[in-house]
Amino acid sequence: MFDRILIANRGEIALRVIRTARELGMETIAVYSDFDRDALHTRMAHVAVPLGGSLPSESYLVADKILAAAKETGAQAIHPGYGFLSENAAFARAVEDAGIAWVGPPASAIEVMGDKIESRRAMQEAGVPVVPGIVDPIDDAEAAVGIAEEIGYPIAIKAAAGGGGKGIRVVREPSEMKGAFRTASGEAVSAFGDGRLYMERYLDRGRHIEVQVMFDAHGNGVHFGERECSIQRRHQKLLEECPSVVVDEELRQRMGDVALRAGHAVNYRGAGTVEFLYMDGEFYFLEMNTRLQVEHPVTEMVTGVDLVREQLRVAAGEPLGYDQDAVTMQGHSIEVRINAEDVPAGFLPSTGTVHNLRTPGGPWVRVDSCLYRGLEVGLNYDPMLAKIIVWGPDRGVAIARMKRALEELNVGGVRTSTPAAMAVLEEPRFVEGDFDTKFLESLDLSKARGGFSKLAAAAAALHRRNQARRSALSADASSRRGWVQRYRGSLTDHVRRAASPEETSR
Amino acid sequence: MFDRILIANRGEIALRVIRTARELGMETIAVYSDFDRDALHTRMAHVAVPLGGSLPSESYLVADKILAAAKETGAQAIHPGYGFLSENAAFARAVEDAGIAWVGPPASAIEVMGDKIESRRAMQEAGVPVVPGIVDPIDDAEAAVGIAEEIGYPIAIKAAAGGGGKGIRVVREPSEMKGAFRTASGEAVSAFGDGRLYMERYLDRGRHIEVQVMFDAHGNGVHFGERECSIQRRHQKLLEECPSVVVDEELRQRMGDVALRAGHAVNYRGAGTVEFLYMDGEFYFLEMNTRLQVEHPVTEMVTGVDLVREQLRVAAGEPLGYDQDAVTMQGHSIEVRINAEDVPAGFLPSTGTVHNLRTPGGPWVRVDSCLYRGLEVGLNYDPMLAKIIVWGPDRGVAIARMKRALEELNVGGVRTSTPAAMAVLEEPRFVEGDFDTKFLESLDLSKARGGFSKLAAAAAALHRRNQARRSALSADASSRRGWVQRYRGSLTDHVRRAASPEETSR
Amino acid sequence: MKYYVDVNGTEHEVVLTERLGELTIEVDGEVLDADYHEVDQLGQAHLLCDGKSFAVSVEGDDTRVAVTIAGHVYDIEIEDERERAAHAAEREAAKRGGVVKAVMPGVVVELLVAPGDEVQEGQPLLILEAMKMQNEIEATTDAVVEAVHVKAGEAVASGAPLVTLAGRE
Amino acid sequence: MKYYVDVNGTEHEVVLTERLGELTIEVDGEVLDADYHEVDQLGQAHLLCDGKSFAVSVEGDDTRVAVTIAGHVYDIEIEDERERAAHAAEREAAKRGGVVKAVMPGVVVELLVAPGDEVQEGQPLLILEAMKMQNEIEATTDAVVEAVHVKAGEAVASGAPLVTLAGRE
Repeated sequence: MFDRILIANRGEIALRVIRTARELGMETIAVYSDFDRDALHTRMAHVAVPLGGSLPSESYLVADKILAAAKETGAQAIHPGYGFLSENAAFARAVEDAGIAWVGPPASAIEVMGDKIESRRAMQEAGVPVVPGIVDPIDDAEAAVGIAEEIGYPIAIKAAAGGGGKGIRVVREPSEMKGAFRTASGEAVSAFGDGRLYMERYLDRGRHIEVQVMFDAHGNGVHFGERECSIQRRHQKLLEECPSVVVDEELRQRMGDVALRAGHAVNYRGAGTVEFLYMDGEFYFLEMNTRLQVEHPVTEMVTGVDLVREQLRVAAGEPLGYDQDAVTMQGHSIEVRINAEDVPAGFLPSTGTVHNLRTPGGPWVRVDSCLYRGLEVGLNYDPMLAKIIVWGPDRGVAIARMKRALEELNVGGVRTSTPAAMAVLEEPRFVEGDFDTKFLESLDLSKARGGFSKLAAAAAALHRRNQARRSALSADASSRRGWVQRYRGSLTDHVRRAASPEETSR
Repeated sequence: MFDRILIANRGEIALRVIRTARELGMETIAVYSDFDRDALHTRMAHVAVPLGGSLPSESYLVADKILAAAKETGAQAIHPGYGFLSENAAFARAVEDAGIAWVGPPASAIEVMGDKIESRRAMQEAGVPVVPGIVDPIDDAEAAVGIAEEIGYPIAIKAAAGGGGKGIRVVREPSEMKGAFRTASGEAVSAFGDGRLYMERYLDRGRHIEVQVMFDAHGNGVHFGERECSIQRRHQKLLEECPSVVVDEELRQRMGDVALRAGHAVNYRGAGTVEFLYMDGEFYFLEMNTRLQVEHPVTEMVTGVDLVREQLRVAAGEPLGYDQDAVTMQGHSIEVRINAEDVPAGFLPSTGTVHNLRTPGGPWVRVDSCLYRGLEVGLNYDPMLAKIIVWGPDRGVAIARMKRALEELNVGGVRTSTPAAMAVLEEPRFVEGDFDTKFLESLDLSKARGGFSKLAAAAAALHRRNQARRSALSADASSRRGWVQRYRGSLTDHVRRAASPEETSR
Repeated sequence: MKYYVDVNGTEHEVVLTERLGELTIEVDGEVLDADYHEVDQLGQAHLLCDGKSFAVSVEGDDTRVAVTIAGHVYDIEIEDERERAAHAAEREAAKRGGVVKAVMPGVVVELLVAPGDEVQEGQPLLILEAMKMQNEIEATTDAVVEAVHVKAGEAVASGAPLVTLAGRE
Repeated sequence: MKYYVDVNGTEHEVVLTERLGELTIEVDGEVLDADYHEVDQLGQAHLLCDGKSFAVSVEGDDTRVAVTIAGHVYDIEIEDERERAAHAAEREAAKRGGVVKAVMPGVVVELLVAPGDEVQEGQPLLILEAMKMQNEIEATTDAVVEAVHVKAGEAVASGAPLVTLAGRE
């Protein structure tokens, strides 16, 4: 195995990788932007290399800086986490060319799967079911209207280079095509530098179910069952589960076999996720994410397998050493993403300084977080601050445990997506397992719930009174107060997300 | 099941019980002393009833106050946690007489097991192997010398009403008898109001292994395997594991059967722990703890069973609903207790205010803690502040994970037992599994390890410089500084713990 | 002291009266038996109300506060009587057109209107990219574009004026 | 500025020199390429030293500091040159007998000596109960008991004088 690895990422995932690497006795090398001088991943690594800059484009996205840091520190491997350079085939190739192990699939597999058009072709050839549609890039909005007639509305326009819900638009009638084409294409160019779009049938009320796979460098592969990821909003996942209520052992085997076939078709190595759209007992390939997913912990809790450890092992050339029969699933796990978002204001990004932090604990609660008191939450990076993961012997216990954990969580100084997750967990349809990818958007999240309105009013008045007394006692203006940057009432009415993409891909 | 339960305890165990009860949809009622107005258990319950007072004897030990709180709030059950009134038979009886369910064994079982002399008798009759010795109370030190000749040195003098390592002394030669008798008897009177002492052979280099059992009210009982609790100092446990490296499946079955026999012999109900001394393949009954143990989480992590949930279920009269075959063990779990103690100063109690807190997280790390920023750690209560629990697929991973977790932990403002646990985890004999109850005391813990002495010196100097600059900039004397109450050098040389008891019983 | 407390759009009147060291708390005319205790002055507080225990978190300044209770966040605007009178006048003025401001920092991707354009309520004025997402900024009312304060490609800070609208009578 | 830093009994000399805004850190004559950054002013700090990253925690006052690095706690006494001279004299005086003080709050369970008794180093003077454990407080040196300041059953605060010993020459 490796002695030293570099983690080319930030936030909770950098810390996640550092943790397993430390447990394996490896020296860990963090890279950090100026903004992340105090970040937990910077502090918790053995070695930290400054990249300079504050924007991703000045730091975590600059392949040359990361490669230079790896060479300078003698890193034997680079783990890219998710996002940033994790699905950049050129970077993967450059890493391997530099004689450094790439903790990820071969560059060729990234390339095929990263291009939605090519991957649909490859999957069709390998006998993997795909969503009905066309695989060729569309020239312009006019051509799109023509093709849409053939496929039938609703239609999804997607960026060939897409991912993360960007560059995706749903079109329900011809009149919407022009605007959708423009914004999708613009977003695709801006996000991926590649404006090619393709089209497929938009399957409206499906479930998003994905299968975790792992391949070694010797042609062996196993899957670790599925994850249910239908609780999403504008195609950003909020809550994930393992297993899915609609997947029984027989379906699990079928989906797993297809997922392994997809991986073998591109000579996959390492951890990957094959995303399916599930509807009425049928499932269709959406895309393969050629890296670790945000939601990998739910699979870990249910299978007992440390996926980062497996990633590092197979990247070092070790054989998996076990087969599908060795993979067992026990109980149920749920993850909730804690994003810096103002839910009642329509999930607007929330920024501020974390003044106040109470993290949940106790039995079967796992916290993967980059939060610390003093963290400044800005707009330069992904809004995901933490993930709360619970395990229970069954889904009912897991749901109750997650509610309990979220009640314990408190992130003061910035708004989080917690209230949205609470609303989901309390919804009878969710508890019954009766939901699809439209479920979250169907909830009215504009009002706070809980019924503590009067108490909150009293607390606010008492807080104000105490503050007034304190400032009367001490004229110390330097005592900073917790403050949440908010956009309320009329201010937010006139902001609407232009994006309306199809799937998430984190 | 119950709708409302009262938790007659404080600290992490009160919070532990509250968590499961919340998950079960129960309303939780906390009781709190004046000192605990801000405690997490006070805050996290649905209802909090003040008991007044600051000392245990004014609050958590006052049966009448607790009963009154339960009646006033309509509690249907009382969970006593561990310590305080948890093994008080009179209280258990008073609770049931008041028509409130007692989350614990019948008072009669507490009585038999609480008296070391009676329990030895009962166990001998039930065919449970006990440590060689006598069961009758000793009159005085002179009589003790005579009896010791028969049993053979070393001898353990123990309080009949003992527990928690109090009222226990080891005597290696007749000349030590008088002093040991005096202090053991004094401690027994002061701690339990009962000075009766008995004697048994002191088995010097054994391992402390205990078996978790659970009985319902219908005569059904199962065991959840063993816990290895040999890492203790002056008979206070520091680190516990499940399973034990010396217990194989065959021995586990034998010990489990004996533990169930012990429980059946006293018509046990609820959760209990049968403690054994293990030596050279043989095991001897030490005592039965008639309540939940501090270290129950390691069993939970390995069996997947929430023991508090099971306690509440059987207290409500539900049958267990499964048999021994349904209990399976997966992987390995370790717990470390985070006590407010100054390790290099000989584990002296450490007091102070927690200014600064960083708790570990990530995969398979569980934190059961009553710590919060601002917590004042005094001498009125138990010094245990938190428990860090990890799970791994095998013991090696669990050890590595615990080291990683402890490196992440930081409790600023008070000293903790963390460095002692780190030293244990790094000791090759521990890693090989070759240790007994004397292991921890054999380590030299007087010096900090880690080899960061120069860096620490630099950090201290830089800290002082920054402080000086800040106070030059602001004359605000109210800015409080972190401070650790310490006893160093010659100050501590002249303090020695008078206690030298035999087993822990938490 | 009387406070007008707007909690997520619903107004409550809170009256705090201190007499002989005893604090009385009245919400909407009802007396609460409450004990409010700040744990760490960073925002963690504990509210005991009729014996019920609430681990609350309170952050904010004098006028805007966020209170978190059991995972639910309440957005609160709080005014005393003097402030209430002052704010009422401001609100009236804001209803007629005015300046559309950036509610978050971002980059202007595209301008969709020019000075002199007539716009309808809800019509997109420009696209602002923030958090890697493109956001359409819409007209707050039927209006005429009086001025456009930004250029495509320009980075704007939170609160920066984007477009000035003149209300159409 | 020069500091004498005692880390768990081992002394290090730390010299901090600031020139033209550049801070040089020298430990025992060796220059460290270090960057020290306080995260929250509550004690969390980050030390980068020759590229190595250390999430340290530092708590204490001007003279006594506890530094935690990767789970290891270092007890530190820190003096500048002026303080060093002053402390040297104090230490010399403390070696001869003196007052035995309570190192923790507790209750005196039993007195084992009386004024006039000759005691040997390590001999128990009294039993102090604290944290529910009984602690023997021992003589710091061969001495004669000059005074006993407490009674059995008495609660004592941390730092309270217990027994005064007069060194035997």
